[in-house]
Amino acid sequence: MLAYSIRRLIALIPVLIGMSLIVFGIIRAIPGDPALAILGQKATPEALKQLRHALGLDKPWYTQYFSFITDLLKGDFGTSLRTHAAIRQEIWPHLAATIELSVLAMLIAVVVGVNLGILSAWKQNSVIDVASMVIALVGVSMPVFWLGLMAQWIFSIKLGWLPSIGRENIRDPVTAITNFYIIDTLLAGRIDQFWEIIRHLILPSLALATIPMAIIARMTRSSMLEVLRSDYIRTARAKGQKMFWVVYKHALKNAFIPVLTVIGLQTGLLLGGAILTETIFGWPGIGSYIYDAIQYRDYPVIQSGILLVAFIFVIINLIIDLLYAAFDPRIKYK
Amino acid sequence: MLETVVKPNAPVPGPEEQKEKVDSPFREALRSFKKNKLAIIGTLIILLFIILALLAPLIRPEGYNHQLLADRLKPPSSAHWFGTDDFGRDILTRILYGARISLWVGFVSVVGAIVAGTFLGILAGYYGKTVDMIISRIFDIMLAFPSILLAIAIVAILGPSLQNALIAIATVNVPNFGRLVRSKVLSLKEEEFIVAARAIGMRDARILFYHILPNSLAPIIVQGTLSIATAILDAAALGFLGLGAQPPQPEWGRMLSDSREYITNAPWTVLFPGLAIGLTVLGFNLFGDGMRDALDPRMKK
Amino acid sequence: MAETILTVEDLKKYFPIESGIFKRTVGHVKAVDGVSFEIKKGEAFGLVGESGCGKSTTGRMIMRLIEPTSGRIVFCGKDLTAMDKKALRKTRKDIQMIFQDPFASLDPRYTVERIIEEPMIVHRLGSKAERKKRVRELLEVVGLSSYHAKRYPHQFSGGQRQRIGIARALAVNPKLIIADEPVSALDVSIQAQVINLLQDLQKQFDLTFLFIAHDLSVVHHFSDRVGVMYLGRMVEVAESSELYRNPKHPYTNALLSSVPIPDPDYQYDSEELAGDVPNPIDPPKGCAFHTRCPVAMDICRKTRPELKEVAPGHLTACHLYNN
Amino acid sequence: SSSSNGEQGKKSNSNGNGGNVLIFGRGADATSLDPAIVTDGESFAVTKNIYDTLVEYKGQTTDIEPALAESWDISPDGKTYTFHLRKGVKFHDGTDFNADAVVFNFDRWKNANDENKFAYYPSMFGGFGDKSVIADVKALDDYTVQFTLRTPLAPFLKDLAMSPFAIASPTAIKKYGDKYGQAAAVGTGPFKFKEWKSKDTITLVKNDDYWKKGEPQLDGVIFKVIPDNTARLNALKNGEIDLMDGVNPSDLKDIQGNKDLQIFYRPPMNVGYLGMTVTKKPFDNPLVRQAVNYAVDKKAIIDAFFAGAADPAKNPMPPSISGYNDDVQPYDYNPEKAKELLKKAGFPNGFKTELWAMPNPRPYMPEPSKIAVAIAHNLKDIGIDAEIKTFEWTTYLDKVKKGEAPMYMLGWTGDNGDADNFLYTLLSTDAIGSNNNSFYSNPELDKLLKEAQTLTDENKRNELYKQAQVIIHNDAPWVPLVHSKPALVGKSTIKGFAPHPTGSDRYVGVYFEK
Amino acid sequence: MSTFFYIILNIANSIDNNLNFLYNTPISEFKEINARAKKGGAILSEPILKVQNLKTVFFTDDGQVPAVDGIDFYINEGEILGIVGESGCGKSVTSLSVMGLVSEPGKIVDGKIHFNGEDITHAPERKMRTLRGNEIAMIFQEPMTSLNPVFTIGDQLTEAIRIHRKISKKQAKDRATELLQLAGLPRPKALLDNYPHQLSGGMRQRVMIAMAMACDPKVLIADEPTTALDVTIQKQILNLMKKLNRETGTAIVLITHDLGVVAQMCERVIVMYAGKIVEEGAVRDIFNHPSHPYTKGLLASVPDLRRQTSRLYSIPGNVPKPGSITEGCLFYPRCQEAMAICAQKRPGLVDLKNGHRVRCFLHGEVEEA
Ligand SMILES: Nc1ncnc2c1ncn2[C@@H]1O[C@H](COP(=O)(O)OP(=O)(O)OP(=O)(O)O)[C@@H](O)[C@H]1O
Ligand SMILES: Nc1ncnc2c1ncn2[C@@H]1O[C@H](COP(=O)(O)OP(=O)(O)OP(=O)(O)O)[C@@H](O)[C@H]1O
Ligand SMILES: [Mg+2]
Ligand SMILES: [Mg+2]
Repeated sequence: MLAYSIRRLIALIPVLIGMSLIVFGIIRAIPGDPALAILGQKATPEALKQLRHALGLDKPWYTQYFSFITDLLKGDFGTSLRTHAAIRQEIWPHLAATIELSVLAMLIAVVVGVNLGILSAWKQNSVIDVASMVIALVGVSMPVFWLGLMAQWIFSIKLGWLPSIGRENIRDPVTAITNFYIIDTLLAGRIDQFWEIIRHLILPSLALATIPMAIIARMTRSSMLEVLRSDYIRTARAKGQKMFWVVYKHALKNAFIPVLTVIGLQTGLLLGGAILTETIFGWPGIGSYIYDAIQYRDYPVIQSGILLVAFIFVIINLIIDLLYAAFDPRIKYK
Repeated sequence: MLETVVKPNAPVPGPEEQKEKVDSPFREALRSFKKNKLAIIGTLIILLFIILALLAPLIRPEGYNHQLLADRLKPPSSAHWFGTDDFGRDILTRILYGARISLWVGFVSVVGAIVAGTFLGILAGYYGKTVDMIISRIFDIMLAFPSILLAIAIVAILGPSLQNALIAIATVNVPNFGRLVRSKVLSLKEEEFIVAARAIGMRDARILFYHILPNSLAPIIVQGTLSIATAILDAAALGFLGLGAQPPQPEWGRMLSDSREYITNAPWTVLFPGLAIGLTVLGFNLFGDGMRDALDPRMKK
Repeated sequence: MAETILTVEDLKKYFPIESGIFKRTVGHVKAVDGVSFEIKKGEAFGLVGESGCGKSTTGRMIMRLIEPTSGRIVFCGKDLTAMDKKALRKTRKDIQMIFQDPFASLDPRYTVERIIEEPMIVHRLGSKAERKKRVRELLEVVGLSSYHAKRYPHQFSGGQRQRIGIARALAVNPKLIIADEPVSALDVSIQAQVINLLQDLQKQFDLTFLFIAHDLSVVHHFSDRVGVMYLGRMVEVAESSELYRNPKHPYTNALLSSVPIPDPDYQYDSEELAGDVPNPIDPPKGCAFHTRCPVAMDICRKTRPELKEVAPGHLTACHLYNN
Repeated sequence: SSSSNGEQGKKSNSNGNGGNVLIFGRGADATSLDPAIVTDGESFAVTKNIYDTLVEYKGQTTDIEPALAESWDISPDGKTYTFHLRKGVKFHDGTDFNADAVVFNFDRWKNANDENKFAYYPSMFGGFGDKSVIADVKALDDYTVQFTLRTPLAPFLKDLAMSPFAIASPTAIKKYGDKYGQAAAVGTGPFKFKEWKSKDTITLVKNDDYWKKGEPQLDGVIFKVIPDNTARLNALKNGEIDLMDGVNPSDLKDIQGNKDLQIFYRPPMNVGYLGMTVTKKPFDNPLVRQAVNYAVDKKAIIDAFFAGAADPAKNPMPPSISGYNDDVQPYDYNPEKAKELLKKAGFPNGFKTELWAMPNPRPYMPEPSKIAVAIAHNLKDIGIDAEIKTFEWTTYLDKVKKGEAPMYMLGWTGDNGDADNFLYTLLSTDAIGSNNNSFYSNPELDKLLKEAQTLTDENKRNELYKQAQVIIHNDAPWVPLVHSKPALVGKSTIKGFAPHPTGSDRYVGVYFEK
Repeated sequence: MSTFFYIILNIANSIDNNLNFLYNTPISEFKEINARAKKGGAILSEPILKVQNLKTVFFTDDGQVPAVDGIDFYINEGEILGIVGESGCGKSVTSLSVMGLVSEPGKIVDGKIHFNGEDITHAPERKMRTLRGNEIAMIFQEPMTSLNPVFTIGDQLTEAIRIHRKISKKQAKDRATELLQLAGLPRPKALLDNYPHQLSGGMRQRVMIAMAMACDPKVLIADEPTTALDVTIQKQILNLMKKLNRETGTAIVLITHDLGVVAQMCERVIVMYAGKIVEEGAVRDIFNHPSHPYTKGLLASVPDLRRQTSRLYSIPGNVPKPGSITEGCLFYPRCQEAMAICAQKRPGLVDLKNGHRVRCFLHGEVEEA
């Protein structure tokens, strides 16, 4: 399995190189001048020229690409054109923020979605089934940003139950250690702060969880229906097993395999696709970080950011593949 | 040329063979689709929006950009069922015209993605080897990018406009269809009726176009309708970020982002475009689900 | 007897087992491992054996739907293995196939008429009207009515579909028909109909059959000669009645005694074969059957027996008959 | 929201942070805390509180008052400035502020010859090294610095008050090298830099040793990034922040009725305009340009999209700047007249064109695309069919600067409160290619503007600028739209806060009412 | 010896059936009779499983499908009963009905199922659970898919045991090993940790049998247990089942479409056609004197290895879907001996002798009730 993982990782190299080329190409194709973005409206033509030179933007693209790649191989993401800060240091808190949010969202989506799907399949055509599938359908149909806005409006503006933006109480900032604030507050032994972090997480993670939850619920249901029709379920029932265990033990472990794929895909989508939610909830995540960088044509940041997200996505898929083996003994990775 | 067959065997009369309706698989699917209540609701929703979109100029001849700043942000009333926006424009009118945009974007981008995806998918699936390797890797790469970021990047390259948003959405969707078609081609290649076709002595091209493609159609259509739903959402998201349709075009996502500042003062400006998106998307989702149930034999008994 | 229409010589098919992302070949499934036989014109040659022993692979190799790893297939004097694609397509007119699964072997999107017509279109036979006429005739020949022509496969029962498959095979007037388990998926009462139909057609059109089945009684009934396969190899070939009366190979013997006889008074040979069919990836050395053979000898574990004539027209690959 | 306040108060006490920290919500993060190298307002908004400049703007004006320099002498030829520095001032790192520090800072900028780093220095002082107006900066003694200029520079003192010319600790700059501005920011200002969470918060804490006695009264300032205007206002309403900029004009009415909140208007030192590229047909015709001027209903636009927080513009510079010509008669909203002019110009049926709109809000124009829609609607009334086009901000700037847009919306925020910073910078022939995006060129105007640059007599300068404004009015390369008074909203307990026209505010004198 | 015993038992039961006495007897009386019988030491006992007029209907979108249309049968302790019939005639639905496992949209609409004297037709799920796998076990046609692919053999076996027996995991494991051994599987201990996919079809079917035998059921329903297997493996499995039947006395309902298997295994057989029993009786009677034209045709259409016939008999037409024929005898359209009445009326079961019953007007004009 380890050997398999290593081989998979090696096989990733061409994909990553391809990706880096595409990212690089796309970025250079985007019109707009980073120098202008940095210097802004008041820039003089000389200043722009000089800045371009200083940033190495006047070099041929392959030279730029080569130095980008060699730096990357050395584990160096380069420095932001705009802030001159090392991207490696700058990017982590954003990534951590998004990961924290996405993981929680995914957790909600999986727990709720899977159970909803199971219930629907188990009680097929019942009121529960119809209700949860309608919920799931509405869930995938509503624009996230709209849901986010509405949730914000209701729960934090109208009702004032939850904070509307950000990761933490600004007045009582968390001392970042890992940048996962849930962990950091616990490390610091600040239970009050921990709850504050949770309170901040609730709305955005719920908004973010809606779509994957709905998709997972639907996937679980259809996969579950198929499994519940299978011979081995009949066998399990013929043994005299309780329906609950038939469903949650025998059926679920089988039905979960296709759901796993969806979970992997959705997690990847969450990581990169959280931009809208991040904008609405003022979440300092990787999505808004990259989006910002696109606006400022901060090439190194865009390149590294997108590649990093894509890399994580690929890694998640690898993990999912390995998880298959855990769920399905027929799959053997050697 | 053909030698005439002589002695016919005694036909085997079956009891059910007298007067059974001759149903093509398509008709059968239609029949089972018609029985699906949710799917019918979905169809009705879509039809409603299509009709409204078509009739918009008749219903509201004054057009979607009829401004009356004096009438800004009026709540829903008998004159303006959905209220007015910050230009004093009737929101209902804009939603009606907006339906044209959303439906158009959804449909065209998906058709584009299907055409490109099918072409690449067939290349990859049927020719295999290196072609497959290259195409599949490209799909992998495209799928590894967060699609919204990819779409944003494409729009950034081409410039924000409805047409470019459409191209971006289509591009992002290509690998989905490509993969679907590829896997379908691969699995069909192993099907016995394809083997039978080869055994007859059929050429590859004929097998591809007469047998493999028609049999891949059902999942493509299903995926297609469902993709229209997501395409509409994507277009709205791009519009929301200001990367899609440009004002004063009444694109729903753009309407949302343009009025989100009024959410506290004039919630109707946000509520209705959001509902319009949700409802249309819901319609396509219901419709697509119905199609899946009707067309996908796995869901049948 | 009649001339030989098909000769198969030392046919082999090793499927590579690929593993990992780099698709390295880590081994081979020796699906067919040196099979030779010949079929005479007008004859029905039966091929039996347990699941996975390589019957279908053999059949498909003869149609070159699967490329043989090695060996020769001579059909009507022409070497099929050496043919290019174009010539091969032409020859396929003369060799047709009937498949096991009547549900999977018909394209669900086309009407029966179109399905039967298609081979004629492909081989550019007749005008449109002629083809339509012939489709109707063929339908009658296989015992369906011409009003069935406009229907779709899913509207037929298994037996009827199998008839459609047969009509399709007949459409181009083939010389040889490879029937890969044509009746295994059918109900008992329907099975008899199809077997009878095939027998009638054989007489009527002077067809030659390669009849593949795992049901010994069906093969026995249908075929003039029978070949018994075990793990990719031919272990015995003989005339049908000879094989039943006088089986030479212990495997054939076991096979025969395992077939349930619809007679409550029949006394079974209580001996049963031990164990399962070995894995074709890693077949036993020597005689592939020695692991289950009740009379295995030392030599069986070491040397692979050749297929030899032990009585007139009766070949077997067993060390028992070596001297 | 009062309950959540109390709650937060409790919690912050437990953190030892004090309830006396002001949290400022804004739309974007700073790029660096080294003011010399940045150009963006968000960075200056922070550095303004970390650093001091030699001289400072007084109150809400652009008049000058002493800061790190207690007093100064100007030679009669206007070429030598001698500054007497404040004694006993220390940088936040404990090192002394003295003449050497000033010289070090100026030398750093002057001799860098690297516009990548120091953008404002060359643009305000004409270039680096020998090209610079500043010939020499030297320390006469520990607390006296002398500047020698090559030519007189009328707005020199105003320039020195600009944020980029703040004095930073030489020790810290040497110590941190390239990382200065990210890892550290050491000035003499009222607040000390504590922590920066990128794209999130910048935390400043009180400088207990600040030279202005009794200041600052706040224990700290936190700059919090909340990109979305609505979200930011929500945060304010929820008590998560205390003060914010970037208010949607539409929210102002609501805020006015909210007892807990107060609105601060930033005095305008900007102009938002609709530019026409005069090299492009049909805008090469002054009649067309005038027609467009008559067509736009500024008042309606201000009412609808500024909630009144803007003044209609008739000149390219705001009235608060000396030299403003109030006698210029504005082009009133008059579609009939506009149509007439169009007819005269040979376009009785109007024409088709493009109207480019900025993609994101700018201080001088909070909702550019909506204003574009309104303007397009106005233009439609006189027969001009303008399609609205948008690009991303950098692309937009790039293309507009290249003269690709027939009509475009843009604006300008003054840097130092001088008329030159508007008229010359935006409309002189020299500025074509940089900020004269209309490619407007009038030799007569150029002559006036050039001359004004060298005059030290305020009245004479103003006279020239007034003439210039008339010329511009008649040639009408723009439709000057508005001078916006961007609104800031804060808790009503905030006292002593007066937003500055430059856009960077100091939290000196600011306190929370108990 | 045992065969003799069974024959006696059969005859005794047949007599009872003919008297049509037991069917109409309430359970309480039943028990009494039973008690009486025991007291008297007679071998006459009630059948362990008895199905009366069972009717299971599928309420599909295309209308009602009476998959099982009023069938009666019984099985005595230690007996092997064969049920033959072609695909779709309702064999599986019958067995599932007995297990209480008919899935949506199917429903038992009529009839009674007695197990061990108790009416379990509409017993609550809780009650059924205590029977399933414990008193009545079942194995299915497809050894490839009937085991849960993601759990080990050991898991699945011990689960089957521990559902009904309160024993430790360790004990359950020992019992599982024992069961595998009983099923004739090599290396039973190692096998426990294997997953189904690591076993061949024959081995899996043995595991299924072992699982079914886990709690010493009184009745084992085997639904086409060897259809998917090769003949040589089929022989192994059939022999195994016969052995278990002899050793443990478990009654077996053997469902199959293979007449050969019935002939080899069973004492009594039921022939089903389109949801109904068309003929029932001792195997010998039926094979030697088939009375229903369908049974006759069926027997004639199987090629017999022992003789080379030139042509097989074939029943024309197709097996109808249950419910598709609404009038007359279900077999009428294919029947070569059909009479006028056959087209109009539904035949009922006619008793011949020795419990041999047939649903055909040729043997008496008994109409269906
Ligand atoms: N495409 C393939 N790739 C790898 N192995 C294959 C392939 N096709 C067949 N095999 C293997 O070759 C062997 C022979 O297969 P084949 O289908 O010829 O058997 P068969 O005798 O027809 O069996 P059955 O009675 O089940 O149809 C089997 O072990 C099978 O797993
Ligand atoms: N879930 C269901 N919905 C509708 N009809 C069903 C369902 N299950 C079974 N049937 C119908 O019930 C009839 C009897 O089915 P059953 O499975 O009992 O047949 P069988 O005799 O076991 O056949 P086979 O030999 O193919 O297993 C069939 O005609 C089938 O169409
Ligand atoms: Mg086969
Ligand atoms: Mg069955």
